[in-house]
Amino acid sequence: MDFELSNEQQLLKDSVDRLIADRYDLRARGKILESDAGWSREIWSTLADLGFLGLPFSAEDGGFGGGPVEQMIIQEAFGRGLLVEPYLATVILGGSAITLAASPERRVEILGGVTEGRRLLAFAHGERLSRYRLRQVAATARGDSGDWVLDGEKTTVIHGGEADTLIVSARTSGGKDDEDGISLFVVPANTAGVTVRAYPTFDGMRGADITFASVTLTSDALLGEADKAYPVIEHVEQHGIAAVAAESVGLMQAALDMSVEYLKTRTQFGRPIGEFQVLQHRAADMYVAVEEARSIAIHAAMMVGEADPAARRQAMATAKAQIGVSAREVGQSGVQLHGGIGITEEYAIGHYFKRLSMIERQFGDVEHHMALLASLEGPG
Amino acid sequence: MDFELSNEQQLLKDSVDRLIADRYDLRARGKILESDAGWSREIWSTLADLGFLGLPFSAEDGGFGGGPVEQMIIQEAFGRGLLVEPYLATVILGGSAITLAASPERRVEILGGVTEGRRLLAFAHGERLSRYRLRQVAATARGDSGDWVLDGEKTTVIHGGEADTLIVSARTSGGKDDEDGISLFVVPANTAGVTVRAYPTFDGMRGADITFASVTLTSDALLGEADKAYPVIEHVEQHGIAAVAAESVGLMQAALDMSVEYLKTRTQFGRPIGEFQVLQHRAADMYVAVEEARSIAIHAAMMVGEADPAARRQAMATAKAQIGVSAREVGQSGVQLHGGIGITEEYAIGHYFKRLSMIERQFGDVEHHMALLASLEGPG
Amino acid sequence: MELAFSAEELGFRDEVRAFIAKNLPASAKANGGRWPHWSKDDIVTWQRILNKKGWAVPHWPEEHGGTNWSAVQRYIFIEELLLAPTPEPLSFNVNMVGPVLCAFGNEAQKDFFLPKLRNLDLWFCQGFSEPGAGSDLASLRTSAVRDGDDYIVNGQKIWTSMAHRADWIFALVRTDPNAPKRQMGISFLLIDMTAPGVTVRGIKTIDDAHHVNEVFFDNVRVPISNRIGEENKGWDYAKFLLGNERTGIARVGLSRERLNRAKRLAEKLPAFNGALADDPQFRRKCATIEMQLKSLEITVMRVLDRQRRRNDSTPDPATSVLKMRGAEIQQSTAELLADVAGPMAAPTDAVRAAYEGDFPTELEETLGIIPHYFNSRAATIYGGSNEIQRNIIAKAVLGL
Amino acid sequence: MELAFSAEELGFRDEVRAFIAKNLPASAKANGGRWPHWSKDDIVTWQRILNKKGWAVPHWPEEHGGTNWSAVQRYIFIEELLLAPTPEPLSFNVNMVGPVLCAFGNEAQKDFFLPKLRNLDLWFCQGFSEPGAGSDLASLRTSAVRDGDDYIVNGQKIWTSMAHRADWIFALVRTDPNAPKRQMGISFLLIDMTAPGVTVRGIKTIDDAHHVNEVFFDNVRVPISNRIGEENKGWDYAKFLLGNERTGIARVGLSRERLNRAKRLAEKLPAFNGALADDPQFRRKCATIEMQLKSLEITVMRVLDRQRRRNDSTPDPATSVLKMRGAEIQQSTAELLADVAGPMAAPTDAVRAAYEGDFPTELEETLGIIPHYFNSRAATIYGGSNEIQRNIIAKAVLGL
Repeated sequence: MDFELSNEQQLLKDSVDRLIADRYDLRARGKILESDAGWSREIWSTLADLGFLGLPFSAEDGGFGGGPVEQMIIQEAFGRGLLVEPYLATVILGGSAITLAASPERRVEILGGVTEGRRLLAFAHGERLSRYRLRQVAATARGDSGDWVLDGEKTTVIHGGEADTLIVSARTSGGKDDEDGISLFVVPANTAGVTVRAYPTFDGMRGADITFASVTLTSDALLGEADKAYPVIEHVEQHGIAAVAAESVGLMQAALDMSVEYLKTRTQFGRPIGEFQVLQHRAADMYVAVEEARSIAIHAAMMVGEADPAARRQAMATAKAQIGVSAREVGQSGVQLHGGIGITEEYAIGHYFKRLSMIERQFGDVEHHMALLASLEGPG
Repeated sequence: MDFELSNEQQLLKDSVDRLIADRYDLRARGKILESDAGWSREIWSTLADLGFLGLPFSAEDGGFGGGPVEQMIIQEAFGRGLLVEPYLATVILGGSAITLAASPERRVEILGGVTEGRRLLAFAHGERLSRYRLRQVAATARGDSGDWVLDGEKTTVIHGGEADTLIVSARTSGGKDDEDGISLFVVPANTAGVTVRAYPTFDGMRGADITFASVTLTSDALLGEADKAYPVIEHVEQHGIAAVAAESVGLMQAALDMSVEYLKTRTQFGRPIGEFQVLQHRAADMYVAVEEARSIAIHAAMMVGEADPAARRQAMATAKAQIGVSAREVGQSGVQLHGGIGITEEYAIGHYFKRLSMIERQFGDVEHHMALLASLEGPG
Repeated sequence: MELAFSAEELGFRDEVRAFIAKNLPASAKANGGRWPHWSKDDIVTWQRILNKKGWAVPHWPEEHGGTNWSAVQRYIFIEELLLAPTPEPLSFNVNMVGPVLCAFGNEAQKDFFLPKLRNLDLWFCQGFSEPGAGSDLASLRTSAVRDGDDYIVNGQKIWTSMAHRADWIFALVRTDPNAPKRQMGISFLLIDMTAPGVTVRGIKTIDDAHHVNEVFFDNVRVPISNRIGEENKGWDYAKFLLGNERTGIARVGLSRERLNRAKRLAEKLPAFNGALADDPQFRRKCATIEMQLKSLEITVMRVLDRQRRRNDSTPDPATSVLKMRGAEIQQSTAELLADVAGPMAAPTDAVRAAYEGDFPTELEETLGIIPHYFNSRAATIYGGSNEIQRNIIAKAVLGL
Repeated sequence: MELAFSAEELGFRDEVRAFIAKNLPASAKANGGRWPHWSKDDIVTWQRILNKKGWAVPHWPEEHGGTNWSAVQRYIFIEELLLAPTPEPLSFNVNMVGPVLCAFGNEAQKDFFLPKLRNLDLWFCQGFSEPGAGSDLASLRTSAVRDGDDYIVNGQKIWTSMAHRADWIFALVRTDPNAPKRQMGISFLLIDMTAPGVTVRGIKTIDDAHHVNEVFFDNVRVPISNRIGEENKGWDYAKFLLGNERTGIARVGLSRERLNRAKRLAEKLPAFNGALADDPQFRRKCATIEMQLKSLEITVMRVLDRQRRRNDSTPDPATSVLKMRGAEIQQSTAELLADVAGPMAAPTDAVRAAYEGDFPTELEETLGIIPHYFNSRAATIYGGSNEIQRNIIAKAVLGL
């Protein structure tokens, strides 16, 4: 065990930190949000140029073979900058689905495109009534003489409106709550019968509701084995957990820093409010929450590649639960310490609070993961 | 609705407050605890003289017909004084069991004796493996040509070693976890086959483990209807809840008062520690917890006589849960505000903390009552 | 001591409930089911219905339209409104400036304003907070300088809720900058929002909505006749205002209404296993909130009862408990709702446009939930933050 | 960055575990299952076993018996001891006065004391707190006045854990009452508890036990040669002591051991429905504590790793997080156990007498639980209360 960054890792960190510091302050981000697209192709090209879009993919898939620590470094910086580009959707979720389930040719084709910034992916799995239950899939795909016919609806698909390539889960057998019988399909967004309704979400990101009405797909649309996609879906979500865990650490550290700064400068009753002991202690509790989140994000990075699904499941559930607890503590306290301005759009803290609140609700919330952990036999 | 005390209630309050103030300070109590019996017959006589021992019983049963408000007034003062005499066991638990289930003749006989201070009762229901589950009764009573033969063990019976008359639950039919099939018996403590092992408990009260080995009882030992004692047992425990709720209010108010006093007098870093804002806020949170407890103790008093068992069950579970939450908050904070001396026997706060901690574990803890509430259909 | 609601009180509750059921307009009823709840029109219409019934200002003196209800009746009334839910009588009018006018206004002021306040013919807003004076209200700097029969007002207010809907503002202004204490030298003025020099700038909040504003005064002429009470005594009137009529401050009915909504929604959604409504942890959270609300409700009644017997117009510091716990429980219920909605809470209102008029009604249920959660964070900040409430308890109640 | 335990580290853990399994005496093993855990004999015997193995003082310099283990190894070692559980190496000797002697003692002091500290031939206790100086340690008043080759010590210490078992005490005393700052003018003395004028008075605590004491010094003669380091520099050595070796401060293994105990006990007991071990709320509480412990454990390693690279003997303020969260989680596990035991936790130890030698072994399981819970409240008070730890974080880490 060794927590020191290697020279290469330090270089990567410097590079992404510089990008955020130079080109992604709250003003620049505000302009990006106001643009028609709501995100920046220019930034996206830069991410490609810096090698960030191909970071987690192996060299034979066209990527750069970065490991979990490298990924953590990047995501933390993205959190600090409140980056709104579709990195999570494309590189983490879409990318890991392809990495985990696609044939070598498919991997090269799709991930190569992602790495170069040409392709945008989205992972269309959640449905209106599924909430966090991964196995609850009502969309169907029916085999039809070698082809597949896809029907159903996916909701709040992260950056679903931006993607050219959708990875869609559908039930090919079994009941709507079975783990078995779910399959994944690669669906070009412009396929006939696909309707995408895209909209902004409260964290500055974007979502989409996507309907599939008798969408006909050829047999090679199937990603991996038919009926056996559940473990892939679970693992994709776990990659999502590791990514948002690291992102959260960046968000929380920034929220803490700006709250402490505010305590030092804002005066009330004739002195900086940071002299009030209850506010000092609240800031201290925020610090503790950030440290706990940082530790568990490291754990998540360490365990997201774990081969044993049971050990991985426990670790990722632990991580997401802790991140949720910390996110709520840090987000709410940050707003409270700022007082009235904390809930305005003009101040940064509210934006961090909003993104943290959204992350709480992505890939399962505290209660979901606590229920999962409570259902497991503890490590005793 | 009217929260003002009537003149009679105010007189009662003055009388019990005076008793505690004059004769039950921590020193006097310490002496009582050091005595062989661990409680005071002299105080008990005074309680009889003042009419407190017959307070809740009706005039035809030999009592004084006091209502729930009167009971609350008494119990709150007992809490403030940390009274260790067997009032809860005899008057509240034993008394309500007799009131609820005994024939008129039995009531006059037993409750008259209680009122005059001649008789001490105990309610022997809990067993080693029953924890808070009221229906879990393993002790058995077998009908034997008109008599009953009682076998089994009851544990941590409150003041079980002091009582001359035990009210004992036993299974007369059904499995060990059935509500049906439980009966109550009135058992003189000196009956052959009854072994009482009495000991002090951490709150200055006393408990006993009592074994029954082929104890033969005549048919008139049966209290109420055979097999149908469960609703009586539940109601007796609810009377216990109302009583300890009011007692807790007295305990908590005293704990708050002495903590605030300590904050005003103890100096560290050159000033009274009550000037530190975090300690002020912690005291404020204690105050809120006491107020919530006081409110819910009123609710418990209001509802303990409610005829509808479902409404009563919900109210008493709500009350005991809130009392538990407040007790923990107030007890723990009181100790923390006192620092090191808070955990010594020499200071009062520790004794209040201990009694509050025991009350948390009597008649069901927070989790038990929360589980009960969560199992009910909410009031919507 | 009599602990249960009396038969008369229960009868009164039924009467209020029946009145609401019969008279609440359909539009207000429908808007009560989404966030942000009501249009200006909903609020005005409902207050006029209540005024016609004689229920617009129950706690005012009878000669000005009050009902002479007991504290318990007033509590029952406001909680039934929150629970239904209906729009609330506009607090600025009925709980804030109205009672101040009743107590300290002159006859001309009373005659002119009180009927209009009751009937919501004039919508008031509150000009207390300033950029440098949040929790530290007494450090306010907006100035009013005499010029003939007028004051000339200059300065800025902030966090002015609903200023963009308001016709008038009641404001604290500094009339004597040289007063020996900061609480002295403040006056209480009523200012017409249409007067030249008044500018309102909306502040967008993180719930993507427009509730609060900055209000700028640039040489605004305010007739001296619009000052309430004496010059330089405004702090006393403000204290009276802040301590007055805390019947609804705990907002028990509002929290109950949200809790019920969360339970209804949970019936349709899954948890880790089974329906969310059957999830042990969800049920336990609901039971915890119900327990807290029961304790709070009885505490409210105890405080009201004590106020009745106290016969003292200074604020009871025990009301700080009601504000503080009420706000915390409101936040819990907003969190609970947001937790229930889960990922469905993410879309902004712009999602409607994406559906091009074909927006499914089921999606309405979760649409306002997360902004509502965001906005709920203000509950422990405005009107005296929870830190301030704890300071008050520590000092005024515990003597620390 | 390398995030997983290495194969060597895992191998080391197995080695420690195997050593404990093989060498922990039967009596210590049995006493580990009840409270209060160990007799003096258990503690001494086990420390001598460790000393023979060369593991009594892993973090000391190698020339004085240290092992030169990495921070991770030291962490693994202490956590395995706590988890087993075994008696811990006596902290006063090995974590407190020992390292101070290694760093600041003269050769004669080192030669005399260090071997005896390692082997627990001498049992030390700590004389820092005084009645008027709890959290405010620097206001201590016990005086030491020179008289020839001796100091004459007068004053009183309090909260002196295990003074009634101790042979020696290390104490802070005031040697210069006129120093310009309270932290100056303090010296660090080693005092023989058998010296004339030393009196120990036990303080009974609410767990009905005797852990802590008052220690009185009445004209006690202490040779100047028993002073560590320079006169009037004692505060520096005390700071070094308090900041030194925080490897075990979070006590993760201890909390894990309690959690495991609670789970085992829960299997035998009922909840509202079914076995307590299957109760959703109980399981969730366990899962929450496990989550907190996992976060804390990694935080410990990060702090240790940073200390390694920091190469600085001043305390890392981040260790305040470990102390504070460690104490909170210890209290949670003590609460959990007490909650599991329920009414069975009520009897005092006198219950044994009531059974007249016939005490059922099953009752042993719950007997010490509630005093242990009471005692756990001290975890957020001693060694720098949680309020002090938060002050440190706010000031030293956040710069407030």
